[in-house]
Amino acid sequence: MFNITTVLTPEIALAVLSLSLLAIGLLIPAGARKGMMPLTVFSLMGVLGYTLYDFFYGPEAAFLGGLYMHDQFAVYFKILFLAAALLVVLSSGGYVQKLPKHRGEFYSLLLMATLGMMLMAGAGELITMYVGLELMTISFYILVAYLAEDARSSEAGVKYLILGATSSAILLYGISLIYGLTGSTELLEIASKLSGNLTPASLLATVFILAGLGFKISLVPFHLWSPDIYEGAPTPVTAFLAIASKAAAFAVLIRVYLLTMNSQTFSATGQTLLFVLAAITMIVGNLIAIPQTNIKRLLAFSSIAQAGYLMVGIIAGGISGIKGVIFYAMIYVFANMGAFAVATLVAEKQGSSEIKDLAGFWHRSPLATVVMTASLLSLAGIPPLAGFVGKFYLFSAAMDQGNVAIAYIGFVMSMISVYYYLSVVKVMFLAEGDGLPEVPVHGAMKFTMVFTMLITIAIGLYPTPLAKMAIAAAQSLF
Amino acid sequence: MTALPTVSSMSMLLPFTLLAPLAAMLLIVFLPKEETKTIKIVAAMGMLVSLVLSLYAFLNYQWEPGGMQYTLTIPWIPDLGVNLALGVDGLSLPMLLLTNLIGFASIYASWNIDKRVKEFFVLLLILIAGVMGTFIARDLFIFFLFYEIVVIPIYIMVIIWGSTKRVTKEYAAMKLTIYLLIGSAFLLVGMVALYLAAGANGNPTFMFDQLSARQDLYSPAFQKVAFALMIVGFGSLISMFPFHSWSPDGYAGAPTAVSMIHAGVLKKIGGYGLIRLGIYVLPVGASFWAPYIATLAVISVLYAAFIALAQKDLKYVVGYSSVSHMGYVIIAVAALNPTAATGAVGMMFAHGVMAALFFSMIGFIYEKTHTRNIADLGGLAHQMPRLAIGFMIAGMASLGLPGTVNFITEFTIFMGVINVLPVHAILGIAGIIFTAVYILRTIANVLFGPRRAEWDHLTDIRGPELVPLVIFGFVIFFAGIFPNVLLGMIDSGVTSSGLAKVLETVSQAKIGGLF
Amino acid sequence: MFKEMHDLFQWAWLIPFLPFLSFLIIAFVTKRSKRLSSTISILAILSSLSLAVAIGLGVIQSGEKIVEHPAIVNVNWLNIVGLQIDFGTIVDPLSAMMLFVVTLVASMVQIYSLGYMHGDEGFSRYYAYQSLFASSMLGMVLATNLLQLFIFWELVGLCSYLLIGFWFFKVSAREAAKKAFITTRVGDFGLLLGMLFLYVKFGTLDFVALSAAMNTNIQDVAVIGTAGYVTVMAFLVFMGPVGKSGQFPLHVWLPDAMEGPTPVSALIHAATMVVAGVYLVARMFFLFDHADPMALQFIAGLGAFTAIFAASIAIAQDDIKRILAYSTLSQLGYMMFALGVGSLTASMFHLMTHAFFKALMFLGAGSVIYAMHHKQDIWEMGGLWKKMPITGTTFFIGVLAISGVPPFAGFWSKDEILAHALHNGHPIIYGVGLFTAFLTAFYMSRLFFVVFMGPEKKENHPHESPWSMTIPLMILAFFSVFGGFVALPEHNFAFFIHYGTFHHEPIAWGLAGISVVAGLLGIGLAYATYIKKAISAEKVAAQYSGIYKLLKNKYYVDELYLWLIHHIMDGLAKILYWFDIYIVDGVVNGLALITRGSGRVLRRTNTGQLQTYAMVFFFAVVIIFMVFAFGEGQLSALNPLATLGGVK
Amino acid sequence: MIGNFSVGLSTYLLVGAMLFCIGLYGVFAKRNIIAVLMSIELMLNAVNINFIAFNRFIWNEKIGVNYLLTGHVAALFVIVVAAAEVAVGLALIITIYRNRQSTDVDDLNWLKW
Amino acid sequence: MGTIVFFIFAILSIAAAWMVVTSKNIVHSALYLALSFSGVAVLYILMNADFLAAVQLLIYTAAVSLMVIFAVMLTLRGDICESNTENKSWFAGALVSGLLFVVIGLVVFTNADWRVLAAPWTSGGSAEDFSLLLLTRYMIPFEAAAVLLTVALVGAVILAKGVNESK
Repeated sequence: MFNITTVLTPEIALAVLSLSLLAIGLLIPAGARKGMMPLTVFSLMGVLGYTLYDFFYGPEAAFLGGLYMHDQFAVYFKILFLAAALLVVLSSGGYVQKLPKHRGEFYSLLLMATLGMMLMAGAGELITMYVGLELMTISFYILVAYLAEDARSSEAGVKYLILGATSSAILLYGISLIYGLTGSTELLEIASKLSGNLTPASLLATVFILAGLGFKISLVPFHLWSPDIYEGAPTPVTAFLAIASKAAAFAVLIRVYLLTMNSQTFSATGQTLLFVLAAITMIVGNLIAIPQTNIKRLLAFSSIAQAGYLMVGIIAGGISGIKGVIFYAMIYVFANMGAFAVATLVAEKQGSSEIKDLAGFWHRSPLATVVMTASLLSLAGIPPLAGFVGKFYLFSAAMDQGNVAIAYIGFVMSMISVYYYLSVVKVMFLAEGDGLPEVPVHGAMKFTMVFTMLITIAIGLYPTPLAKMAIAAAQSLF
Repeated sequence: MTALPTVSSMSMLLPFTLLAPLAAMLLIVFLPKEETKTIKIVAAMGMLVSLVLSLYAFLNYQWEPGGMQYTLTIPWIPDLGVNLALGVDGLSLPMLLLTNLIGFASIYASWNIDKRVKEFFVLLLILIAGVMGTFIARDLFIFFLFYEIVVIPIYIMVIIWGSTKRVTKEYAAMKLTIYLLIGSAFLLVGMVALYLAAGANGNPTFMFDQLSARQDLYSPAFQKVAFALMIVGFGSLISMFPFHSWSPDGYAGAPTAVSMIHAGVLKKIGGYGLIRLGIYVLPVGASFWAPYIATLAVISVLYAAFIALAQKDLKYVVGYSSVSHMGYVIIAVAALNPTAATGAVGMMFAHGVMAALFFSMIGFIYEKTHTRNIADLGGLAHQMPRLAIGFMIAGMASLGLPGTVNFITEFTIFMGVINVLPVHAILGIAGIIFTAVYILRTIANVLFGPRRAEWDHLTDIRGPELVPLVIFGFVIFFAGIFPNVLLGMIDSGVTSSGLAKVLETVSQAKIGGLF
Repeated sequence: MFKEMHDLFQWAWLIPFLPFLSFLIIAFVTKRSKRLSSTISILAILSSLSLAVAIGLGVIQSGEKIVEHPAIVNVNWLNIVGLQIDFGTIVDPLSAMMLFVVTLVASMVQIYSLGYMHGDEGFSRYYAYQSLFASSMLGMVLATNLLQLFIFWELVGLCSYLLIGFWFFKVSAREAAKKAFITTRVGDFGLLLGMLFLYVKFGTLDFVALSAAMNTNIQDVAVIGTAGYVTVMAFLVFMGPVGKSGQFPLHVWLPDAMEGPTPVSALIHAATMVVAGVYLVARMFFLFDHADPMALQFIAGLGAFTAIFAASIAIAQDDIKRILAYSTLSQLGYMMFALGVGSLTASMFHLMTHAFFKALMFLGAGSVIYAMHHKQDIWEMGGLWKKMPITGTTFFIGVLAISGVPPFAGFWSKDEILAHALHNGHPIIYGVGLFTAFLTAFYMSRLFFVVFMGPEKKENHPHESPWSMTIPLMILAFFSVFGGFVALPEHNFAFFIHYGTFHHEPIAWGLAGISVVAGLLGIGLAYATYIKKAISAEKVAAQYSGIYKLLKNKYYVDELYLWLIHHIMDGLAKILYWFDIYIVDGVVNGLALITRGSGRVLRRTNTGQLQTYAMVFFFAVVIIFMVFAFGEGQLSALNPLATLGGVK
Repeated sequence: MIGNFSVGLSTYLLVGAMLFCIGLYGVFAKRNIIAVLMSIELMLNAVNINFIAFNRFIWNEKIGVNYLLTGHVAALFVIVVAAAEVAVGLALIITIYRNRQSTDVDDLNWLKW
Repeated sequence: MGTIVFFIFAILSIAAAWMVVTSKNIVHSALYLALSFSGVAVLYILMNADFLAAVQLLIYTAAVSLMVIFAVMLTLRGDICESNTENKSWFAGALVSGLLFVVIGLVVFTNADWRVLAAPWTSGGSAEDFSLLLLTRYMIPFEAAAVLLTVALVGAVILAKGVNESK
């Protein structure tokens, strides 16, 4: 038997940390609040270290009667969220410093969102999952609208709130139907009860849940919110939203899909449908990204497309497919984080996120340019960067299941995506940035950039350790 | 693999060859960017090391046992079955040498670069190393990895140091990049399919020889589809009609060094891949598609030769000419016999040297006159006799003049092809007439004719600028006069790698020919 | 004795190698020093000449043995699966004769050039080219197999190209060089094909082996297919000589080639390179012999046609070098039809004599041009005999030789050709040949009379050329006078150079008389017209203005080709380029445009209206549900899409 | 207790569905953001009806106190979350009103395309 | 009796909901919302969920509605009678939501698979059981909900306070 607190240590630590940050914000006068960011960073590092230890050596268990899972899958995702949070915090130091107010609360809310994600990843039951999801989402509502004086930020917040609430309403409706059909909200039990025939009600429930989660992972046609919100939100928040929130939704989707949808007899049709959705997601995301002029919006569409790639792995299913998904989700963190770190830097120094404001970036900030290029190319799946291996896992898993068409679409679309990624690269390298300021990179930001790039390259060159982790995580699900 | 102990003791030769330019690159990264001279010298030193090592590999290669030598195998991604497997045989060694020759010369062809020197050489060295990697890889995954590595540096180099003529350099760069990447997307599908099919026995692998040994796992239908994907991928790389349209624009937009490397070696990855992967691993698919490829190849030859006639820009002439010449390589591949395969690899080598020389000379012309428009040039032999010699050598090699390596390789190709695909061969050989027409026209209009006063201020190429001319001129004639050094090596590769055996089995039904 | 001779013949490779060495030395070392360069080059070619003479004497001494068993040295050159090629030297009477002719003429020309090219900017370059040419030509002569021959064949083509375009600043020279290369390329295309087919069928390109293989396998359909195959190969191989030796319709380049320096014209475009085609046919004679008789008939017909065709053009030309060029064409036609009628001996004999007297006349013409400060129109000259006695005399010897006046060299060879034509049953060809002989005599005398006789032109201040130029003239004149005597039975030219079984034929003096008469008639007519003015050339020209114009414009062949090139080839090129840019590339750009365009259209779905988003969201939910609920069958029908491509 | 009546599960569900769709209509059609927020509350309420109705009418093999009240628990959490959402939502509306002087959904169109 | 009560309150809450979305006056809408919530609370009672009914009344009817009204007051401009109009695409919205209703309705009616009890349970489900459940089985979401509320609290303060007042 294990001690519940050891298993829940990361969650508890995060909750404590975020609440203490709030308290510090209240207790210490505004002028003296210097150490909030380092405190956050080091605490997160500690938690991350513990979680890593937990991944390899921790017990594997479902406790509270299967309501909360502590398997390697969950821990893997916790690592992912913590890493993402850590990187966002590191890269947002300067940005937050420029906020007029409520700087400490920013980190606090970020950590609360992370906590929500962890709950989502660990949830073995729909209510817990829902609460975790809402914890994350509500934190994000606030974070998205954090620039209270910026109308765009507020607009993004309102849009996100209304659409997010609507989508969680339909998710809840689906959960309620599932509950009605099975009498339970526990995934394992749902799976055993739903394994029979497809009924209209179970179908409706499935579609509703799919829509609710599809919203979070911005699956086309549930994606429409994401570009607007990504554009309007403060850049670090956009980063976190694009990386972690999506990954969390995927964690849930994998569990739900594996345990409910996949066990039904409608899997053939369902697979075809997911297949079509994934294909549309890849196509639409990549195509709309092409004419974008705002870097955040571009990355939004790019991340829509990435969701499509990830869906491919879910469709493929099996250990190899899931391994592909979670492997890709992890490298996606670093690739996207690199890009967003640069976007944050630009937003911080130039107050803009238009692509044209990256002009002459090569002269103004060579490091950031290199990082941006590497990150974008990793997103595009160009070797030797990590994205290539990730895509290889995903699509080879799909092809192994006979889904060759999706592989064609995926590979071709990812090459098309190079077009708009390179457009950004072109502006940075080619355009003359006359009159634009120098953009030096220092401290935590520099660390973030170098670190993400190194990880991106390292995983691309030697993916084995991460692949092993991903396999272990995937196996823990089956 | 029957690597002899004496040979495998040199397994670090290839990694060093590969790493030398990368080491130079790293060194350059840490040099201040004002030190342009030092940067150039470091780059040249790095390539020199690499060149010497590959020359050593070439000369020290044991023809007798043949097969892969200097092998090195390190398990790399165990769950995918990827090995960091390096090695060269008679097919890849000439290409490796070619890469280093062109790489080394391209440094000197870029000697006069004065804009963002540091970045230029960093990217150039990455590019060269990437190309080198594709040729020494024994593992499909590694092969593909290296191939895709080079795409992006090229893009950046074209947009920064390229030139805008008929089309803008941005357009040219993007077209080149996206075209090749989309081609490689199909290739990737084929590669994954192949990998999965070969891994059906539960032992996944990417090694070329093992993929080839698992013939029984590929159904004929599978082979056909997979080979079709290879054609799209490698065909667009080698600029086979109708996938060629990136190539003239791309070369025209690119800076000299990139044109040299791209036309000289990068393009050859397509042909090399078709042989190494297409024919070797998927012989049944290859024999199914061979007639179609051959037809497309012949169209490439004649079509591009004709279009080259209508060109006004020097680089376009050479661009289309390389499309045309690559047609011969593809015909040879489609002929599916050892002679033609030898000729194909030889032709790739020969064309590489020739194209690199051509592009370097055009680069100097452009650098000095700031125009590549044939009508604006003329009589350059007056002011720049040495450049004119280089240009002439390239032109003569291009039209397959005996004594140059291009002739004998073309001849080998024709020899291999004519028995199997006589009609294609005849049409292809007719291409040499048109090649002569456009090459001689170009030479006449650029080099000869009355002296033009506006070029009187030009200085002839000298010093470092002469390196490409010397190297390529020497190689062109040396290998042309002693072709066995090159073709014998390739021949040993064709026979010892098992390719000849594969070809024998697939082409048995085809012997008979026209008469 | 033979053993020693063989040792001598082993050194034959030095003959081409020495000039090649000189080429390398000049190109890389002594380029800057004109005197040194020319000295090296001349030394090299003289050494080659002496070696050639030695080998020639050796061949004569060896006698029958060398005729039956040529001295061959081979080294492996290329050895791969499906292609084994050797490089080597073959010494037999044929090659020995060619070696002598080539080295002699080349030496004369190089010495001559000392004077003629004096002061030229590219003097060293000129000698480098000359050396390279000599080396290539000699290499070709010594080739033991067809591929080796082809390689040197192309190299002499290259040298021809370089030397025609030697004064590359002249647009006309540059164009002529290009034309020469491309035109011969057309012929090479056939030769290359023929070579490939030969190798495919016989597995070798070695002359000896090939000949043996043909002799043994010619009846064996299983090995070489039908007899027509050999004929096809014969025709293909013959395409090469058509281009190289300026046979109709690929003759157009040769007159233009006169843009090169005159010594070059003498060496390359009169004496040596252009006869390479003839030499090739002679070497490959067994092929033509085994082919359908039609092949040889064709060669004979084409040769005869070219002979009379070119001769007729020569009548109406005004440029001294062009007249000589057409004369060369005509004589090449002679040699060709000699082969066609089956007389290898006569053809080779004529090749040799022609080399002497045509080189002589070209060099003489060069001397004239040198004296006239690069004027070439014969009507601007006149009465040069007095000012340039040596040139005039030697030139006159040349005229007599080419006109077939005994005992000059041309008489013997021309007579032998005509005799063989009639003897071997080609009366029409004989008639054409005879008429051509008449025309030849006429236009050559016309040239001579107009240039050297008649009144002097005041504006000219000619003077005799320097010794370096006149001595070669005299040497060549010597050979033009006495070169024909080798045909006399006691010298036994025919014994050494023949095809098939040798049987001695006496000289047919009757026929010889007829051709001498034809020649004299021609000279007489020219004398009457241009010296005595008994016949007004202008009046004749006016009367037959159509024909005159046709002749003057060389039957408009050039115009036809130009039209073809400019309208058909370039037109096609432009059309294809258009196609490439707008169709092939258009598809690519179109796809890119569609991609970008659809991106631009699709982005409008993001209206910014959150209620629209919500509506889309729920509508999609409903649709997905509907598809699931009602479209299950249809959706499953989509499943093949999932396995599109059938890879798995 | 009121107990003992004949209104079935479907009826409750229908009420829930109606409320849900009315709320949805409100989300689609109202211009005032506050009204939209209210409509969302209606939707969440509808879901709660579902949960409670199911809790009331269905059974589970594992009868026991742990499993009896799942629906109620869910409903409670939904209420909590909804309240939190409303709080944040209204604060957001105030922010946007401060920035734009408007609460009209149609005006929220700066971010598009 | 129960049936009648059910129908009265069901219709009441639905009608009130309808008025929420159709009323042109935002204040009216807010009041109707409270009414609708109350009606639903009664339905809860009908379904033996007394505790939840109380919660519903407290949180929704009281707190939420009150907050909404506050917000309305804070943001109201112009004519109050035109404060809550429909947008241009309301008809499409009606169609989509109608469609969804049809779908859900059809599913609800056609589905025979609800695990309906033979006889409704009457015991258990007290507030006591409920609280026990929350603190044991649903401990994690319960704690998370606490954090959630904190977040909402902090967030509402941060957002509503804005920047300007802080100076």
